[in-house]
Amino acid sequence: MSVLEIIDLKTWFQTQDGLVKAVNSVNLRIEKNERVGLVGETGCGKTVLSFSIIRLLQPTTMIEGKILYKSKDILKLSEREMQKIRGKEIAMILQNPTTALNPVLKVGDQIAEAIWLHQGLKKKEAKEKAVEMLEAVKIPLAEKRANEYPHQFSGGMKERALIAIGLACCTSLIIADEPTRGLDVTTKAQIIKLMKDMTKQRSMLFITHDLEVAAEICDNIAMMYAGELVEYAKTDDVFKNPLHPYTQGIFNSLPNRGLKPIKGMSPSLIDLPSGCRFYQRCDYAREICKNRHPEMVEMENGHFVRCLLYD
Amino acid sequence: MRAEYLIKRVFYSVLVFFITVGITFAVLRQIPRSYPGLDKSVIAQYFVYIYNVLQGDWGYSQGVPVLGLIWEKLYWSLIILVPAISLSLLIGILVGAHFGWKRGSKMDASVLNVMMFTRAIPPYWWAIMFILIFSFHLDLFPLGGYMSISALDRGISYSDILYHSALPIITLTVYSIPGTYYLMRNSMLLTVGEDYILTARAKGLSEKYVLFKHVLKNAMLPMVTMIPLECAYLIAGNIFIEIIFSWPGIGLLTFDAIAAKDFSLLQGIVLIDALLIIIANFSADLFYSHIDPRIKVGGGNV
Amino acid sequence: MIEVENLKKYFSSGMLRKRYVKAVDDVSFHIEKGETLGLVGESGCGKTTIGKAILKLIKPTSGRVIFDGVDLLKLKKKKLRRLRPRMQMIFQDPDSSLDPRMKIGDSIAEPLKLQGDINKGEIKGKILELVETVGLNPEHVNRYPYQLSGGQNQRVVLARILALNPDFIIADEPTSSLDVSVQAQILNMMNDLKREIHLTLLFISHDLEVVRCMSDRIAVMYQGKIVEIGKTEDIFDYAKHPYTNTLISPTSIGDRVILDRDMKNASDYTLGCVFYQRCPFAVERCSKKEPEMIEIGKKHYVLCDRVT
Amino acid sequence: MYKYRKIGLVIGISVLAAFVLIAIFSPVLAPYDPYKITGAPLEKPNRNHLLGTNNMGQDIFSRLVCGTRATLIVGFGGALLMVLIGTCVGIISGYYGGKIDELLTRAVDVVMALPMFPLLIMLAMFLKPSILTLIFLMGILGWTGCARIIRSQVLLFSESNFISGVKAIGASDIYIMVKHVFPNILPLVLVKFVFATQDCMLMEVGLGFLGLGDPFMIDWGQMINRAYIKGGFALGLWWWLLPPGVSIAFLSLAVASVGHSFENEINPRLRRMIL
Repeated sequence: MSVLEIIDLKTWFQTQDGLVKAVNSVNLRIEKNERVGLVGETGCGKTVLSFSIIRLLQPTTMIEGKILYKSKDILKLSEREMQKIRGKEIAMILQNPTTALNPVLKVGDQIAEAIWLHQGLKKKEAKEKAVEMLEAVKIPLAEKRANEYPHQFSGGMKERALIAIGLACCTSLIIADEPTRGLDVTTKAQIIKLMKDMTKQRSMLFITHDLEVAAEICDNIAMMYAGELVEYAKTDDVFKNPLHPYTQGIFNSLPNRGLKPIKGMSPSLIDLPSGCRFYQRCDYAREICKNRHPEMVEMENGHFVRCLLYD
Repeated sequence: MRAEYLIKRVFYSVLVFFITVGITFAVLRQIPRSYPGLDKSVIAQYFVYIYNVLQGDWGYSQGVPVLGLIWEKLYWSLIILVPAISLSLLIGILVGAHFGWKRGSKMDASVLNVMMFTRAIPPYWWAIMFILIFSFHLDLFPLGGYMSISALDRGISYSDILYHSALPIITLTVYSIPGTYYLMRNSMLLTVGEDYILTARAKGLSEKYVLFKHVLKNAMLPMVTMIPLECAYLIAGNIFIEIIFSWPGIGLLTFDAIAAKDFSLLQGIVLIDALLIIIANFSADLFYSHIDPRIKVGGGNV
Repeated sequence: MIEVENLKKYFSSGMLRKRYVKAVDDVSFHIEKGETLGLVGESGCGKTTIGKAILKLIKPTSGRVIFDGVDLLKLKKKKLRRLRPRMQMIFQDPDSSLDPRMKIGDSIAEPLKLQGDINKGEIKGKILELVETVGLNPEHVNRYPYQLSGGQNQRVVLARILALNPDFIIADEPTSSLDVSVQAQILNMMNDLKREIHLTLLFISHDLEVVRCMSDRIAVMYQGKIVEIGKTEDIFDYAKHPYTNTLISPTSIGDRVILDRDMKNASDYTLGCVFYQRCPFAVERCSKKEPEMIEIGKKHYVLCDRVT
Repeated sequence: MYKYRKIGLVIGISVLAAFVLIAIFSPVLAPYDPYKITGAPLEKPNRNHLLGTNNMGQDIFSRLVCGTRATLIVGFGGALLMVLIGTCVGIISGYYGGKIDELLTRAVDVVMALPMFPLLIMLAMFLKPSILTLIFLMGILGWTGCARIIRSQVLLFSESNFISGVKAIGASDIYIMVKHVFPNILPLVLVKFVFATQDCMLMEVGLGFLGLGDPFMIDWGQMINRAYIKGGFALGLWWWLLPPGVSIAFLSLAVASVGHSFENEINPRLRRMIL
């Protein structure tokens, strides 16, 4: 049984500039103990997708489709039922550790809170568990650190504390939203290692803009572009044989792989082109790509791509 | 860290006091025969003046020591001020917090307008209107003063004073609620948008818990910096309200001092108001240094 | 072209008990004309401070910055202002590098207007020329920065800088907030420009791979000090300082050593090597004596006592 | 809610404009000399005296119209001076930072904690009340709030790169402050100005009420005071008491609604998709 199954999800919301079609007909399945990397550039809708799953969007947002968590459609749950799922069943690790921790509460208490709430422990036991969590994310002197405030932590340690909050309740699904963004090279390497170790027996949706980071941690990779998935495959397949021109372009523009850029820029989610969304930037674009919107097709076993080249 | 912060604040308070004293001194010097020691140099005079002020010798108003006069009136003013400050803080913060949390609702918009209206009307006008409505037409409260004529026979009773003070307190409260409300609401709007609130929600905490444990404490922090302005605002408002209600406090005393052009009395009033603001500020600082861990425990990475 | 000698910048904080942070601590290097020096380090190591201190956008505590034979730090304000157009800086966040209330065209024209007698027609022509050089459309001229993407804004910044024909440019993480596909566009453009107009460049970044693409020589910085400096190939192939090695292969270092750093402030070090806390090869003497810069190859220097 | 604010802005500006016109043309609009006794004392509103007469037989409508001037001049003048000082201090403090900023911030903290209104009373009395004195005193005592907010705003982008960028192309500090910093905070300055106007108007009428208005001008505060002291409302003489009070309330409300619409304009609530 898959832990999470997203079926034909659409998330749109209204802004002053117009209707933002952030997520368009996304289908994605995460099996038990599987780690999926969702990779895309700024403004491709990956963060909106993650917040759709945990349902922390403005009430005015339009969400269509199904999000089945253990076969239960969580889009149909009431807010109260959803609160029982958040943190207990599905946990989220937010980006930007400097602002994601409450400055006036002790770090230990911020971890203990979730444990106390979901596991029915006494406050003191929850706090002890929180200290264990801090130890688990390799924060030295955890007992002392648990009684400190976020401003006393360095950036890397705040990120660790955030991970501890996310993992505190042995959730079945973790959504991590760019946990390595803005970290230093060495700290980043440690956080990646930590995430990898801590999520060995868990399911995770790992969101990042960095293909190499995703490769370190994830079993499968989903590439997202302009609000839709364009390629989905095992990590190795994506690296050895990227099919979509966008994925290829991303690889080629890495500094250590030739620094060959993709021309132009991503389309705005307000004004999406009618044909292939990558049409204007694609080196292989043909006339047909301009008007026909490609569907996701399975090329090899478990390697999906959305491109008319493979039609 | 906390000690350092508080020492700094005490230093400010002392500075504020000396500057106020400096201004009153500069004014008093120009008024002939208002205080002794004119034969000495200006600086010497200033120090004599400060010495006198610290000693409690605040000059004389028509033969009566100013400090004694003010001390007596202060008591009456505090009967109005203390409940009004507490009530307006309480109501302003509660209402502001509530609508900051439920922002964008119809009720929020109407309350915002009511507050704008309330703040736009001058305090004496509120006082006159309240007397007109509640005392004159509805006959619920006395027209003014601090006790009934019957008290001359039966002696002063607390309930009588309470009865007389109710309307002035209500007026001052109504007048000063919008200030706290605005600030609290704005502060809530900013706090609610913070990432850590999202973290809290993602933990599955209930909305109520998020509000009480995560939002409110943070939203309260910026309130502290506004205390001096609110205080000055209340003291100004109180002058008018005491005049309209003939309440025998500092405000009414101010009015009399203006009418009599009594500068030494005005000087005393300015000094006592400065002290009131300093005390209020310092209590706010104490509170602040207690709730903000960045000051409480200090340290951290640079 | 540019020579930096013993540059120091300390920040102090606290009123009663002064605390100092040595953001830049006794740094020396030089850049030849037409050369690109890459400056690599983690956030908070002082690399941005160096950039700003060289241009005197912040006042250094001490040291000398010699540009074309003139010591910048001794210059009077007026003379400095006349010299400034020759040295320019590109910043990390392109969206905040432009005045949000100024149209793109006006932003590009501003340096021209400030720098001399040039009439309106000439300015217009020059703007269009510059806009084309950096690969923007003429129609962008009448837009505001918020209407453009990060990558486009960084192009505008570049156009504005090129308007001055500078001799020396400091690029402070110019692409770290951009997506990889756009990053490649900007970096390529900068490389082209370097060739075409013989720019001298100080390229600051946390990303070793990016620096590798851009630089002739690389300086590695750690907590306010340059710990290794050498030719790009030498740094990648024969890195000697343990810190450089952790940057090149960050996964090679264990958990314990790095965590220790988190608990120490830069200001806590008084004696000894800055890297002592994290160094896997540290011995006792490293904590007692400050290491000296030693030459270990052609133009290759290392700040470590244990390298032989 | 957005549309709603727009209506507020239109109404506010119209009312304000009406008051300004009344103030400018008050000699023409007032049917009588406001100082002359033109009727019997305490006449009820009638054909000759639109709002009746006061206890001395002066025409209340004429006095009301002529009193508009003092309030508007002090309101705008005081606000202008407050915002001028506040903006200069705020920009200099936020732009230069460092020691200058520390010094100015402390000065702001100290001035803010002074008992403003009592000092205003004492100094106004001491310097002999007049329109100019009032404007001057309000300006030098009331600029702190403005300075503080503008400083924090300037601080936000004086660290931002574009200021460094302009410095690097050789622009002088004054050029940057005038050409780049000021235009960016102008909307905020405007909002502050509108609210300062409201405060100054209320203060002017308040001081008038306390007998500290310009003795050579008619002011609403003094009218309220007189009507109140002479038992205006105890005797049910509503036409004497009501007009000046209602006028200042109206004016202050109009200014406030303009201010709130401006504020809304510059601070559109961030439309975030995530809660």
